[in-house]
Amino acid sequence: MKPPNLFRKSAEKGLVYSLVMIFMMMIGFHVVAANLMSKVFGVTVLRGSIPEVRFMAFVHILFAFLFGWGASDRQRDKKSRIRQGLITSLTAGGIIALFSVLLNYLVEAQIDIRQYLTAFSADSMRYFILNQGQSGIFVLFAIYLFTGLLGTILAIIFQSEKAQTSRQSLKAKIGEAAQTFSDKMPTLVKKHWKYGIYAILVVVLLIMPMRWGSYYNFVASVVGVYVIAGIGLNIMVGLSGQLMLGYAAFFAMGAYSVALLNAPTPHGIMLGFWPSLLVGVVAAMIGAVLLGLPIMRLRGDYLAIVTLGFGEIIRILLKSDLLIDFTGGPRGIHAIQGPTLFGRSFTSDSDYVYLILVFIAISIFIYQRLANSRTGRAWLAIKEDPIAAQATGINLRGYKLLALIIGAAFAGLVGGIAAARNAFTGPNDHSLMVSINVLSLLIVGGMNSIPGIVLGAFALRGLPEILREVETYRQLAFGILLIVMMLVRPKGLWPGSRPVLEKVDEEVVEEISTEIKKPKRKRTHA
Amino acid sequence: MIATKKENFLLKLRGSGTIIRYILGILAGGYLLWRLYRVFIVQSAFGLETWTRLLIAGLVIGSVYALIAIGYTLVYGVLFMINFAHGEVMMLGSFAGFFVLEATRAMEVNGPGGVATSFSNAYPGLAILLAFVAGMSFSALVGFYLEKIAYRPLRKAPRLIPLISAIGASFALQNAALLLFSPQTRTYQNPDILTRGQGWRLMINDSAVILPYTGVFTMVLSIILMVGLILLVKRTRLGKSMRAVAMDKDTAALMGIDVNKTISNTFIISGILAGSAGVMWGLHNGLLHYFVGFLPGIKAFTAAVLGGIGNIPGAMLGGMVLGLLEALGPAALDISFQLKDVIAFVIMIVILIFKPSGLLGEVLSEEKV
Amino acid sequence: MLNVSNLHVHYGAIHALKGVSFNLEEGEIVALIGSNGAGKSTLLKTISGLLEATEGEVSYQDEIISGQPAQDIVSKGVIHIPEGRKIFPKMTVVENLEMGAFLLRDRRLVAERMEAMFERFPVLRDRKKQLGGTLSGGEQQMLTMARGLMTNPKLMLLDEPSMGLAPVLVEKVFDIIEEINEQGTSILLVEQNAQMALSIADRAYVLETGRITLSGDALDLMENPLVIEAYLGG
Amino acid sequence: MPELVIETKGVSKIFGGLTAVNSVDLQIPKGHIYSIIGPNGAGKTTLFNCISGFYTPEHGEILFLGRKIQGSSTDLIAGMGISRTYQNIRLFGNLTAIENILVGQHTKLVTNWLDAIIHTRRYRVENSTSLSEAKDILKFVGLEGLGDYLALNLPYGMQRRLEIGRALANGPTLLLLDEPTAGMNPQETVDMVRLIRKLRDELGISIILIEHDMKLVMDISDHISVLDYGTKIAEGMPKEIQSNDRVIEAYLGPGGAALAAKYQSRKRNNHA
Amino acid sequence: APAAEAPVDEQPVGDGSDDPCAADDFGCAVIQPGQTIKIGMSSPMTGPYADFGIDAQNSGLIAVADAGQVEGFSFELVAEDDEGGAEGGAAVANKLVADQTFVALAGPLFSGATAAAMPIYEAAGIPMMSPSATAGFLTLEGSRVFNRLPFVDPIQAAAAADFMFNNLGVRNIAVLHDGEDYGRGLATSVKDEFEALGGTVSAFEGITPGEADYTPILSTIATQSPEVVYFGGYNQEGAVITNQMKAVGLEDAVFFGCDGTWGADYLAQTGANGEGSIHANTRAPEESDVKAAFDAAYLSAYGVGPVVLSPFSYNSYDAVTILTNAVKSVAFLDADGNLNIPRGALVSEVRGTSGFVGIGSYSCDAIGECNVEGPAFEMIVNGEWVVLD
Ligand SMILES: Nc1ncnc2c1ncn2[C@@H]1O[C@H](COP(=O)(O)OP(=O)(O)OP(=O)(O)O)[C@@H](O)[C@H]1O
Ligand SMILES: Nc1ncnc2c1ncn2[C@@H]1O[C@H](COP(=O)(O)OP(=O)(O)OP(=O)(O)O)[C@@H](O)[C@H]1O
Ligand SMILES: [Mg+2]
Ligand SMILES: [Mg+2]
Repeated sequence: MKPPNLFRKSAEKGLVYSLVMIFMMMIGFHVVAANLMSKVFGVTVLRGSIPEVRFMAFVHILFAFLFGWGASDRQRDKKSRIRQGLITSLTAGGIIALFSVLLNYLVEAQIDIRQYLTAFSADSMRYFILNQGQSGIFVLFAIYLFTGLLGTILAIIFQSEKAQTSRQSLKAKIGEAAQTFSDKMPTLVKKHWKYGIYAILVVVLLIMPMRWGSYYNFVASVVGVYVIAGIGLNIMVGLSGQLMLGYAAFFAMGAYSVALLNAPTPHGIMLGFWPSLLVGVVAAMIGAVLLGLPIMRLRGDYLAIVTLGFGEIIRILLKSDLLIDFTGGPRGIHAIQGPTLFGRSFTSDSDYVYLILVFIAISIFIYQRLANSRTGRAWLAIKEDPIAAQATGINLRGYKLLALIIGAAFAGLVGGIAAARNAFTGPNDHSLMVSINVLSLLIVGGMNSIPGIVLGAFALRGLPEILREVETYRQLAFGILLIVMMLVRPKGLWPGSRPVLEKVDEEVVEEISTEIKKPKRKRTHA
Repeated sequence: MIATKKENFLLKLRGSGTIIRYILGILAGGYLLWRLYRVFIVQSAFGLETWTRLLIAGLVIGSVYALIAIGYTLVYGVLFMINFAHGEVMMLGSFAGFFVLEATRAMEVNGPGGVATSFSNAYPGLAILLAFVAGMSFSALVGFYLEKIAYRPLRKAPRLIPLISAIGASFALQNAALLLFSPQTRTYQNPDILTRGQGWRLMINDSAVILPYTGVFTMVLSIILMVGLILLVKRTRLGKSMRAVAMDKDTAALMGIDVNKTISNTFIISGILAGSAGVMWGLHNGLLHYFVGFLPGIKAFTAAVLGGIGNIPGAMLGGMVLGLLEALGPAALDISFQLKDVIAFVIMIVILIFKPSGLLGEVLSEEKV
Repeated sequence: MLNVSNLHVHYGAIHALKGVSFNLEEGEIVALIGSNGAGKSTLLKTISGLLEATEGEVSYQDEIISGQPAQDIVSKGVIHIPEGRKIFPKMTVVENLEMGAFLLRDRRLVAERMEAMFERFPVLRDRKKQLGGTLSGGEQQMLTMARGLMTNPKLMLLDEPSMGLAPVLVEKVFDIIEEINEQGTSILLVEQNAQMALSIADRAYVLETGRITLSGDALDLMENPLVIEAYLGG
Repeated sequence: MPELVIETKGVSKIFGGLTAVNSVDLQIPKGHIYSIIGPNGAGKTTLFNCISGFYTPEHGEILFLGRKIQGSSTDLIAGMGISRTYQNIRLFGNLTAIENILVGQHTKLVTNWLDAIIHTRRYRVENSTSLSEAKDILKFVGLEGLGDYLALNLPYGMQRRLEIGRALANGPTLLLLDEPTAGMNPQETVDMVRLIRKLRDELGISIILIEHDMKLVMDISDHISVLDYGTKIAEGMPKEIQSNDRVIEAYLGPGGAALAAKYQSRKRNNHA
Repeated sequence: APAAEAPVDEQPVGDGSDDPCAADDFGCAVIQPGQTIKIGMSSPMTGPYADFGIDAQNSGLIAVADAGQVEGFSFELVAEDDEGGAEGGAAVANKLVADQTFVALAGPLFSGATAAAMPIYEAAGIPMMSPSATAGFLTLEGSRVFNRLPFVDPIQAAAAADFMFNNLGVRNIAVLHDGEDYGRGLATSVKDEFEALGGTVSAFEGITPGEADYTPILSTIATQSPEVVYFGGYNQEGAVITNQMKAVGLEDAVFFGCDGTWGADYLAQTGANGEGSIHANTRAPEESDVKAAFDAAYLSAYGVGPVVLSPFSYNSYDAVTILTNAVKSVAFLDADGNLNIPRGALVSEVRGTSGFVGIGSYSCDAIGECNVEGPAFEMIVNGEWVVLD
């Protein structure tokens, strides 16, 4: 509670905040932010042109407000919170003002440093200081100071105990309402509400692909492909604990099997989609055996790097001169024929969405049955403690290999489907980034959890699509979001939980131990 | 009552891993010998001058890989996490060095003899030193804040979590550099005494083999840095505390070790090495853009694992081996250069199959239960 | 010397300590007994700075130490010997002992102390170069004890020092505890072997599900029927 | 001579220069509780590791029901019917208690992944029997009602019991217990003794026990062997061991009550 | 090789029938007042090839600004990131075609994305004009909508081989490529053509793109003493190779690049090492006003000149301009004041481009190849590009 400490911390905060703002300007993001802001106000701006100045002012105000809001610690008393807000806003505003002075100087002296820092065009710099020159700097400083303070004050009011309790009581009321609602529900419905939700979900999934247009269908099928891939990788990583960084290799085996067997070039075999898909799955499984057998002794990160190497080897070979006549080289294979089912060929995008949905359902089915079986538990035991697992009689190599093979089969499957859907596959579709994306979706979503994997696939593949709004900034935003997601939910968006198998009277448990953490209730065992 | 059970056929593959390992090993070894025999005895495709050139290239690449690999190994050794963003740390250091050299190049001074030249040519040593200082300190700074923001809050989380955070950081840093500095490819402006491509000329088989100044500079400097690092880790309390923190953070704290500071220092040191590697790489090859960190990052990570991750001399050896493999492998085995990474990875896999914890990694013999 | 007041500690949703208060005077041996999961180790970890209290304060020599990082507390002479043989598994015995003396910069002193430890635990001398992780359970236990004694602590927090030790060694460990106490080290002792603990301690506290339920003179507690029934196998 | 469950003939295990187990001969009869005691570092755990397949002894033979087992991997040995617990608990922490037991049943079960996917008849049968057996075991080790807790969230004493439960799950012939009561208070120790007896009496399992708690060992054992520096220095009934001078000197010392009295009297003197 | 025989038969636009929209295969795009006419762009704007995409966007924005208005409606460039791959190409295509004010696409830049996206644009009736996708097959499968500006591999390769063999008079060359679609295709054709002329290709090797040190491979090539090192790929690797050739015994060999290596960036990166190297470029009207204006606009808008980020700045500008021109010639106002753009007519209009003169000059043939003239070769002399004949 010593004042110098408070001062330094707040000043540091102000510094960090101002650096965030300055960084935004340095990458030119303030224009995009103002652009988005103008969209909020219903004004559209032509791409590549600069929105009205007032929107930039709004951006400054918004950020200043947020900075002020975050400036103070909840624990402290009002007076020191205000002081914190003041100091933070002062430092942030001061540094931003200083930076603006620099910008103004650059503009007036017509110094062009875009050679080094691309975003520093005169327009963009002037825009940051609200097109006002010198006076704009004072306005800016005032914005940061006063809006910042406002933010602090509002934060104090909003986070006060009174507000807190009123919010809590609101929550309680909602909870009550939900309770009465569920009380009033007939027991039968209550018991099976889960299935009701599933049913609604299924109906929605069945109808939507016909309604929401090709773009969303496309995104949905990409996400769907990643869901299946995620389930497969989860068997390797989430269940059996083998860190795999070369998953794309199995993906490639499926894709190339379908491509080579079912495209006019380079071989023109035209075996048909379904048989070639089967070949793809089998090829991926064989690949897993060949990779798996020799490396079963490796652990953790050694396994990771070997699998990474394996993935790269496959990718490089696919595009190399060595195999070019066989694989089509860097150019890839195009005009891959899609499936026909009951004499009807798959043409529209919704067809593929349905196809993928069917396979997702099958994958989930297989996954669930495996995960809760003797095999699944043996995998988990290996992941937890391989030595103890072996000593309980589990054949380490066999089970690890089995996990690789089954996981690879899933990869081969989706690889083949994706190739047919895109009607194209090439070596760059199977790069390291694909492996990393699948791994990331697993961890972002939550391992060993189907809803987690679905959410993760949305986050990893859907999010970048949504982020198209912020154009070139999307990968930056995506990277930052990835970090933030991990910091906020380190167990994943929807982490898996263990099934409830014993099912005993709650009260007995309470009696035996009140101190132990209870597991989340999940599905019951059949 | 001895149980006999029917198991799935896949689960019966007990022991066959070892057999396959050896079959693979013998095949690989045989192939290698046959290739070497063809290249050196039968065809003798290249003269000594070519081998020398390849060797020089391999050593330079290897020493840069080694420097970056140490960063991976240090961080791994302490936190058991793969700092996926390490390549980007190097890239940013390279940019810092680049800007310093640009500035010194643009600055006009009265050089010796009163002739107006650029600062970087008048005081080349100083200019290079400044570039290194800038590169090292910027990378150190990035490493320090990276740990503080993206990894520290995750210290208690399962190991894969910080890995994903690191992947996010890698994306973010790469794209931040792209947006700040544009995707343009930059060229390092060396002071004239270190002009790229210039070097000592050795005459071998009547042809001039150039021993480039930048290459020698890179090798010498990285050896100095590595020796310094080993001394630092072996001789100082920092090294001790790093080992202790690696094994058990709580117990280390009970010994009076500042765990946070130790980890921060680890990131700072690995940043310094990455930054120096970035500047060296820039001086030697000239090439710089937002993506230059990615490939060396992956390679150095490979090198670190090859040497035995967590082991500093291992990282150096791994880096050198990988560099030499890349340079000499295709020529020695008479395989297309396009497949040099395939060769490197295959040999790495073969090595790991026989030494599952890397070249110098600890041999995990009978584990205490 | 050590004053703990109204300490609350949570592991996520688990409320492990629920308002623990006690004190320890200079030169005392205070025993802390309680069944499994009562929160004894949690209490020691909170005092030594490994865990953060959600409420309450720990003060040591009139200075509030709760909230300070562990390494700062150690440097004040508070040494915590944790339960469960927390040696550094990939360091040799000698290196482990050196780690115990991390805060000592005088090499000669370190060598001296190490010699003294080898005198006390001759087994460790035989195992000098062996990796900590490969020691037997009891040897590891001795090593943690020896490592903690390297710095000559003012206050020692001992968590189940006799666990897994052969009977002869149990005697030895308790002799050592007595000895260092006589040399001026105050001791907070957690033991499952309540009989021994109460025999050696001046005062004792009984901890049950995160609360102190009994306290008093150690010998008096030994006669207490509740203690006899629950902790002395009566 | 009763049927032997384990017979070791001159078993030695050497680490570098150190002979941790030195030519040890043991004959362990079926249905006994057989204790191995000895000073710290005597080689008790190492001997366990040899029997359960973690280590391959350099010399000697280990016979399980007359069959040579040294050199086999741990999973095969587990499959033959030898289960164990560890000195430092090694549960599968992120699995629930009952899942730990189900994993323990591994060698007893036969269904494979294909059965699991198609839910064959034998899978359904096996699944329900194994689950109910697991519940029985939970009850047996006194963890009824805690089956759905993650193992790592259980307190220490319960983890010990769960570990025994896991070891029991595959219906072993022989159970190796390494300091099962370490870190337990006297009350809990009494419970553990009861449990161990029950194992032998109700399930007919042979047990080898390592312990430092002499009261318990003397109480429970049918037969005791004493190791020191890797060699067997004594063996016999509890009574014989208790009075063996060599054992007293090397291992036992004055004993708990006497020790306590020693400190108490010293303390009284100091106060006086 | 694609033949450029049959000229496109002019399809009548608008006149003849009362309602051109009803007559059109794909109907009309109807732009309401206040909306813009969207020209799409599909290129990698993040990841290792971001420089290509960003450069194309930069150039496209200038082209759109230069295009002015049609009947009071302005153009808007919608540049989307396709990451250079098939997945991204298809994503962008799906996203773009969902917007009915989107009428034409300048792109995709890369062949992989193009192959995957083509069917989607085909179905929606969106004319494509790629500034840089060179894979041969793209135009060989009867696409109505796909056109491109770069010369296809076989034409450039034949010209390059001929130039080396006959103009430079060399007989022993080494051919390198970056292992990617474009570079490898080109290099293979050069090898075939040069050997067909009777020359020797003493080395044919792929490199790993994105690396900074190619001395090992250059050292081994040096043992063959080639007179020319031909490289199929992009300027980044090209520049590194040029710089490193000097130190490994290839100092006498000439670096011979392609249109992928041509550009200002190569000059900046190679400096003295680049002197005497030869590259292919579009046969362009020299130093036209259009080019000068574009150069100036680019420099002032982005602080660096064109063809620094990628060699395709000029092509991108021309591609967009061709598309906006075509829109201008088919668009008409309807009774409600909306701008109607008959999509089918636009497709034919773009395919029918002939005698276009922008920064380069282009005429499209029946399959959509718009640059059949073949390249000019330029040599660096004193840091300047000099056209050779
Ligand atoms: N890391 C942890 N996460 C969650 N709960 C924990 C953790 N550590 C301890 N607990 C819980 O806190 C409570 C107190 O544990 P603590 O280890 O302090 O007990 P103890 O008295 O030392 O027991 P023991 O005699 O078994 O060592 C127990 O219920 C335990 O389950
Ligand atoms: N992997 C190993 N490498 C080297 N020495 C070892 C190893 N494992 C055990 N030892 C040594 O072998 C001896 C016997 O160890 P063991 O663990 O069997 O003792 P123990 O009888 O179980 O003792 P405790 O009662 O203390 O657990 C010890 O001195 C130990 O240091
Ligand atoms: Mg405890
Ligand atoms: Mg032991």
